[in-house]
Amino acid sequence: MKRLQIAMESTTLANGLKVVIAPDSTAPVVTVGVYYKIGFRLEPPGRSGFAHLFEHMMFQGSANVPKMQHIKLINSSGGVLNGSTSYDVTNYYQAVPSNALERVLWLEADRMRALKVDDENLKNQRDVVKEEVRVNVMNQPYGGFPWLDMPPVAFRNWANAHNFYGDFADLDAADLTDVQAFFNTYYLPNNAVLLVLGDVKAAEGIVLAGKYFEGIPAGAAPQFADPTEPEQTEERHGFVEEKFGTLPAMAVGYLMPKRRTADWCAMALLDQALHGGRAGRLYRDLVLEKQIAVEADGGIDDVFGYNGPTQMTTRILHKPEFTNETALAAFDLVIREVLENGISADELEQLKVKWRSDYYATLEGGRGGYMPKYGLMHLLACFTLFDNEPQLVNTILEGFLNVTREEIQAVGRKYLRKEKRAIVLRNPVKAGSASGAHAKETA
Amino acid sequence: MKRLQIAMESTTLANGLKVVIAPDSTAPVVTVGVYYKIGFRLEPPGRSGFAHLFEHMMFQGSANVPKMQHIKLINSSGGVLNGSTSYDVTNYYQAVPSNALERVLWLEADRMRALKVDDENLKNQRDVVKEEVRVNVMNQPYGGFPWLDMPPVAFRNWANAHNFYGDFADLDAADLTDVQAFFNTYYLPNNAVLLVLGDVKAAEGIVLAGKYFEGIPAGAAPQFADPTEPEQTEERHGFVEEKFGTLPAMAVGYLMPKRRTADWCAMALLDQALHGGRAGRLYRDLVLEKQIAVEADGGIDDVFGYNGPTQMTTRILHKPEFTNETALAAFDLVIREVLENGISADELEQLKVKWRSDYYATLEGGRGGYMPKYGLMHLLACFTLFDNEPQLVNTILEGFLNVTREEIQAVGRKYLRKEKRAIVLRNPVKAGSASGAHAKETA
Amino acid sequence: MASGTVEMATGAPELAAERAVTWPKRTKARLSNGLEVILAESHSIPKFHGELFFRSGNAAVADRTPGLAEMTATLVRTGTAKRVSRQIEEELRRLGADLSSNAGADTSALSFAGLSEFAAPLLEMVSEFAREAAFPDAEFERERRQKLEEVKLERTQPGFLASERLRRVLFGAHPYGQVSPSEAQVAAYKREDLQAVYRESYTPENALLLLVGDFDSQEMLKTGEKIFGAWRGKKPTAKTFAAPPNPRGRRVYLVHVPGAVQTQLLLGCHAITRQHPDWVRLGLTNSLYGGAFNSRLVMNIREDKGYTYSPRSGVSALREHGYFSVSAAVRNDVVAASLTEIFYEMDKLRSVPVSTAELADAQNYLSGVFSMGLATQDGLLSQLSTVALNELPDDYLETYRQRVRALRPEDLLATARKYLDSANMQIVVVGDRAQIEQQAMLFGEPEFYDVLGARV
Amino acid sequence: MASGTVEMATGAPELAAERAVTWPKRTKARLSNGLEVILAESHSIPKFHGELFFRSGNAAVADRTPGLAEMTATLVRTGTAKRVSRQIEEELRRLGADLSSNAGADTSALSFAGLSEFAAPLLEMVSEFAREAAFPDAEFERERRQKLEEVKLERTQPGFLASERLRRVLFGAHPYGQVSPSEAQVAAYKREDLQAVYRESYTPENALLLLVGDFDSQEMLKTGEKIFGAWRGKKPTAKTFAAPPNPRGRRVYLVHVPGAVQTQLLLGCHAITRQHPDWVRLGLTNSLYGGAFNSRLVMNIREDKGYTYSPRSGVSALREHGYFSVSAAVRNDVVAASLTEIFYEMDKLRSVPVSTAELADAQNYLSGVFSMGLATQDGLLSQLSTVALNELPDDYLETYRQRVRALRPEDLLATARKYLDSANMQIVVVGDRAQIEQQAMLFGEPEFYDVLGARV
Repeated sequence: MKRLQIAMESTTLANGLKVVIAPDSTAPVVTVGVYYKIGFRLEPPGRSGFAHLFEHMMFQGSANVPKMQHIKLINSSGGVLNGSTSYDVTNYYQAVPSNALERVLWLEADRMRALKVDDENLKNQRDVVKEEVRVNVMNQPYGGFPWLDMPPVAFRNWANAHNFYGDFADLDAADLTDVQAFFNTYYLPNNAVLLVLGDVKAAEGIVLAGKYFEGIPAGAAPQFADPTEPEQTEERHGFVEEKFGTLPAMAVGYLMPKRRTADWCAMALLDQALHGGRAGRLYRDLVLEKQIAVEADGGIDDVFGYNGPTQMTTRILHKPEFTNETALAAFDLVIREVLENGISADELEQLKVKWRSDYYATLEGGRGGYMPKYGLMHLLACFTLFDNEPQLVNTILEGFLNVTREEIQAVGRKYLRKEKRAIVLRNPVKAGSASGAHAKETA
Repeated sequence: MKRLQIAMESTTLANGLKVVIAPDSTAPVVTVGVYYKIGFRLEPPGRSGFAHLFEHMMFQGSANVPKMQHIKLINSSGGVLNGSTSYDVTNYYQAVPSNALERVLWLEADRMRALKVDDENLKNQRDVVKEEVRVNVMNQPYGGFPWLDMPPVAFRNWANAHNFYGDFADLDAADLTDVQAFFNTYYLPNNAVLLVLGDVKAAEGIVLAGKYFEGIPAGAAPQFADPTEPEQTEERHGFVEEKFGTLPAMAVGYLMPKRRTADWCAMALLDQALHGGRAGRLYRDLVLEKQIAVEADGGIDDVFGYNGPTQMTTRILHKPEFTNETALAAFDLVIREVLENGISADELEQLKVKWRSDYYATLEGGRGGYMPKYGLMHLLACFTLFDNEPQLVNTILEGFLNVTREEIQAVGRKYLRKEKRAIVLRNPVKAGSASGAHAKETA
Repeated sequence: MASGTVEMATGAPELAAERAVTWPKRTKARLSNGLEVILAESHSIPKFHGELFFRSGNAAVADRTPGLAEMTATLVRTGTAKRVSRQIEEELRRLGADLSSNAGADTSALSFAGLSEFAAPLLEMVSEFAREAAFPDAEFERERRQKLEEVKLERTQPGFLASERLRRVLFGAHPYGQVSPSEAQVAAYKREDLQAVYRESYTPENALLLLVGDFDSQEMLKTGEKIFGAWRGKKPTAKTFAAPPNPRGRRVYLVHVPGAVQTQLLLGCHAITRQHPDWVRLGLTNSLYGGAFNSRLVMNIREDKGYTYSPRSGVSALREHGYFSVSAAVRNDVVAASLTEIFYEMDKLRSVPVSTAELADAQNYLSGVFSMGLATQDGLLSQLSTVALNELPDDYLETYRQRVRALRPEDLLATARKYLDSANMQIVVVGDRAQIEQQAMLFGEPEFYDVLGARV
Repeated sequence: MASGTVEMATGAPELAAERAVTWPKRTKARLSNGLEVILAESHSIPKFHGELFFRSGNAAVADRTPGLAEMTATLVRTGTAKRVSRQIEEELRRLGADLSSNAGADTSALSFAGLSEFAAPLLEMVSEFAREAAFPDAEFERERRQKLEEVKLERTQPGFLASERLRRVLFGAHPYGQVSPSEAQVAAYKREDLQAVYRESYTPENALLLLVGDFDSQEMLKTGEKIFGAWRGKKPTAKTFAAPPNPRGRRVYLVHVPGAVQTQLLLGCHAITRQHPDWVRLGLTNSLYGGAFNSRLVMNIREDKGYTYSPRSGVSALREHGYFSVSAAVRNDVVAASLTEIFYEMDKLRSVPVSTAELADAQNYLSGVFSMGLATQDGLLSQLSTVALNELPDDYLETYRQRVRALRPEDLLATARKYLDSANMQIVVVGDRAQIEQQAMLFGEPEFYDVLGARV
């Protein structure tokens, strides 16, 4: 069995900025990322969607980089860039020909040091974000399902339960004071990690990181709100109207163990047993064999990168001739089968090979090939920010490959329980019924 | 005989800025002008066209008024504006509803205090000026004839003889240093007059002038180059090619007496005898009677506003079946008739009535009615800058109304002499001949 | 990409309270012979300005030959039953007067100004031109030859060539379609034809006398009755014309001027007459588009890009039809660039409602310059003649500002969509074909013309 | 009016010297049975990626029914002579492999990736799908029903509705004109038809095997010969199709989606195939226009105006034809405003040569992202397949950057004029008719469609 070993070097600058360099000269391309340990889970109350809106603002100008120039400088270097917001981190990244490395570091440092944005930028990006929400959620069949529909049903703590894309009223209420305060609180070198991957020498990367970033002053360590959920003791239910699609949809989410606990690796493999493509039990049973569902997918979102209450979520679109109850009963049967009989040694072996293969793919690429080493960057960032241990990228696989059949059955029985799950139904609007789709819990 | 009396008040601020207020509440409109005593006659050598280009720059931004905002603030007040460059003065003016008076004064003061322009503005206005030259001169039949064609033939001092619109090479050579130097040298309160005419109280006008302008520091009195011409002792000739028109054209210019000398009033009336419309002798003879010419017009340009060597110029477009010589001979006959026989008492009386009538029209309007009191503004400005005597506007008419037949004949004999004139022929390009029209003197 | 921010001036004083605009009272009367008279007093200078209009111009007699009314007007002041040309010109000078006579498409007019003290004798002369023009043979012959030179000369002017072509494109065989006679047409003018036009058109029932200036209206009315009262004549029969074409789709008409160092652009489409209820809103829309120095088009292609010195848009209203047009004389290498911006600014006005701030600025502008007509006698005369000739309501001047200010962004959006007809603009391009043909073709199927107006 | 100035960043480090871009050597071979094989080594991870292409897609069998090749590809992995569906899926998982099978207009393909250590068994499975697919009755029936739901579902997606309409408008009755089968067409699919397509198209002479990854090429070539060598089959006869329409003039096609809270814009016109000599310059022109984040369109309607999140332009090359298109999902009230800017940016690129600085930026961008294909196995696979399927020159990858950098502003001006066919763009607008009809009509004569694709 050939094993991939990622070369890397890491350090922490005097201002607390963590730095990870992962050299690889295969191609004259370097990927640079900065991760901040703040995601939409912890955005300010009354400011739903703010973390994501703020992410947009990070492209709108900094001390020496006027609006539009960050994008221009990266594109005109032959590179691509983007940023994204998730539950617990926000990242900014670019892949460029390696001769642009210093330029990229300078750009990232400039905006880590100071934003320079105005009301017009804010209004503009608020408009852009609204169109983003419309194109991805409000004007799409099953838009935002279930990732936006599930949290308000599943969770009780606002941190986990609110609309992460943002209510439009909350987006409109955000002002420059909020932007500056958010920046001052979370966008600190001591709350971030810089990653440089690809065509760079390790020592050179460390030196350049110091050159561009060490002058940025540290700030007070951010106080993070507690995202802990109260103990869930009953199955929760939500209903959402589907405005465009014609198939009934259903999502079932089970609360996950904490990341890097003993149960975590086993749950990840069990997730693959259930959701692993056409060989996964749910697709095989609901789509291929019983032919109740048209789609059945899902799983644990970002298994290495979450840092708070999270679910493993199954998403099912089923044929209209079956009721939600029939679909759910079929789903329950699949779950019960695992809990009762566990999985075979052969199945476990398959899962481990596939897991390893997928892990390698993640390390090489990610984000559809236009952003080399995105996956490696993400793992290194999460292992650094949450575990202070970037080397985990080379060792963490072992834990998954050592999972036993017994452990899988045990975590199944422990976590896949009705009182630990939430179900959201998203059924097509009937003719004549009022529109206006919002997730509400009824029980 | 009803006589028009212009009410006015004038003062000089501590910084040397002269101020003239001419109140008239007929309409709720106020005309505000600022005249600087610098025209294209005295623009820097090697910078032909600079005074006019500079005039454009005065709309391109000042300390508190970014590019485009002067125009916007005037138009959006309900007003109109413009500026113009002539031989000896450059003016900036606006007519606005009188409720915008303070705004206009603030704008004029801001740009008198400090220009704020950049290379891009300069390049932009250079392009605009080139199109102005093309639309008015290079792409028009008889464009710039004779006002641009005559000076290089008639004069020997570069101040009077150069291309006032500017050679394109000279325009291209002008840089921001030139702009700033020109501004510093000539655009001083002690080299300017502020005029406020129309719906304003005299006392209020004086107070507001002080409020907005007295803080602008005076500068060293500009040293003006000497525009004196060497004595002209022979008829001068020039030839220019006409690229588009099909009629031969001819201009004849005679050197004028100095302004406000004894001969000046008589020459002005003689000019009217010759060029006064369809009743003028040249039109009547050449166009109506002999029918040699299609157009015959001209005269003294800006009789109240010149301050250096100037001509009375006749412009003739004649039918192709007549030679230049025939046309010139007919012209000479008209001149000889005046010199030999003078003008009748009846003709002189007509000229004086018409002069008075025209003078009133000038005081009321000018510039085609969209700019009330432009004419009055111009006279007050010139009488202030050149004579330090704005009240002349109410008294100067007398001098013209007192001219005698004898004086007219005498000035004719003194000034309308071949050795004091210059002739420019602008004949259509013959088929096959090279293009490229430039005035050149041959004798 | 230009950033969307516009720098604003800092510290400019706010506007003070507006002073009321009071238009002078007009005295309207009809003389015993049917002549309509409108008087307004303005005592700013001891002069007066006047116009005697006839409601027939070149269009009314275009079925005979183009430009006939204009030629008639030219001759009217060259000789009367009482005076020859030289006497006329000297007499006018003796009265301190200016006088011109001319004809447009819809009207013929005698325009004059003079000293108040000589008002009566000047009006006498005007009356003489209106009633007793003699059309002397020699004068006719000279003016005909003069006109021949003029129609040759105008073909060397890019502006003329552009408007000649646009009018032909928009109005075709309608009399409005030919702005000037050809040489052959001028050569064929006959004195008798002018006299016939004069007899038909120069009648009190067909006329309107407008006087503005330093006089007492009641006295002036009496003087008018005395001078014009005995004049007699019927209104000529009205002509009707077939509707002009309404060209669909953009087309390019390139008038080739060899050696032109600049290109004259003129774009146009059909619009409305002054009487149309949309007139005011179209005026405001136009002033936002390209009708003011501060307008979008001027700020764009002059102040921002330096393509041209003199871009402008306007609405031309003739009696029966109107058209919207955009003009600019541009550098040869930015013909396509300029057209792109011209259409862009049009499309933007058709797509995005103006901000209330920009609207207020434009409203201020339009009502401000409108009121400037108060300040001079000829400005006032021009306003009064617009109202009278277009038969606008009596309170037109008094209510204009209010109607301008009542307009909302959505009114302008609708107006731009209706009249700034981007997709159907006819594009006239006058310049050196070799330098501009490729650029012009980007905007529509081209037709080519020479300076004589012939398609090549 | 936006001022023409753009603020620049101050102090950004200059680019260092470029590192050479070295594309890996490719091993090209033809197996004894005619199968073309292209291999390239890439040792970044212990995996490999591959595609087995067949040079026949839905177009080749569109005369039978739309989507037939796609349905055939779907069935190919559901059962073979040796294995049923469940065995197949488990076996793939056992090899750590991903595999998909699908068909576009011009090709059918099996795409796969797996661990290098299991390369041979994965290729065995690929070979089994290519040679021994069994088309089990039950699987066919399920997939047919599944497809029925899918074609219903896609009609609720604005993006699908837009591209369906544009393709119909640009290609009419040509097979490229229908992007997806109707419900009735799916309902009428027959297992025998799929088998016929399989027999004709899935042959070694019609195929191309591409492999990129962590292997030794010579060893892999031997493995390939061993696994695929005995496979036999002829190239199917080529089909020809009548030329598609080339619509002239702008027209608007409004697909009414009741209640849509956003409007999907999609504009397009005919362009070129990958083989056309203008391909590179059109690519560069497109990246300046709307093909990059830093492009003019994105900077304009996203970063400057905030009309949209995701504007984009692109050139889509099919085997026989290509088209240029622009898309953006915009706020309902800025449909007209967005179209105005879309056309303006197009017209500007057609009118004004780009500056050398902007050109250099775009050249850097295009050559930079092109070279990024080096960094991952699937990126490299994608570049190689583009070259091979389009029969581009062998040195295409190596010379691409040089060809991009050789282009001059005048090349881009000419290219924009030729292909960014502003006057003939077809405009598809998908949204709520009541909210957008007036705006859309400003840009052309409208036709209306419902979500089923029927004209209403």
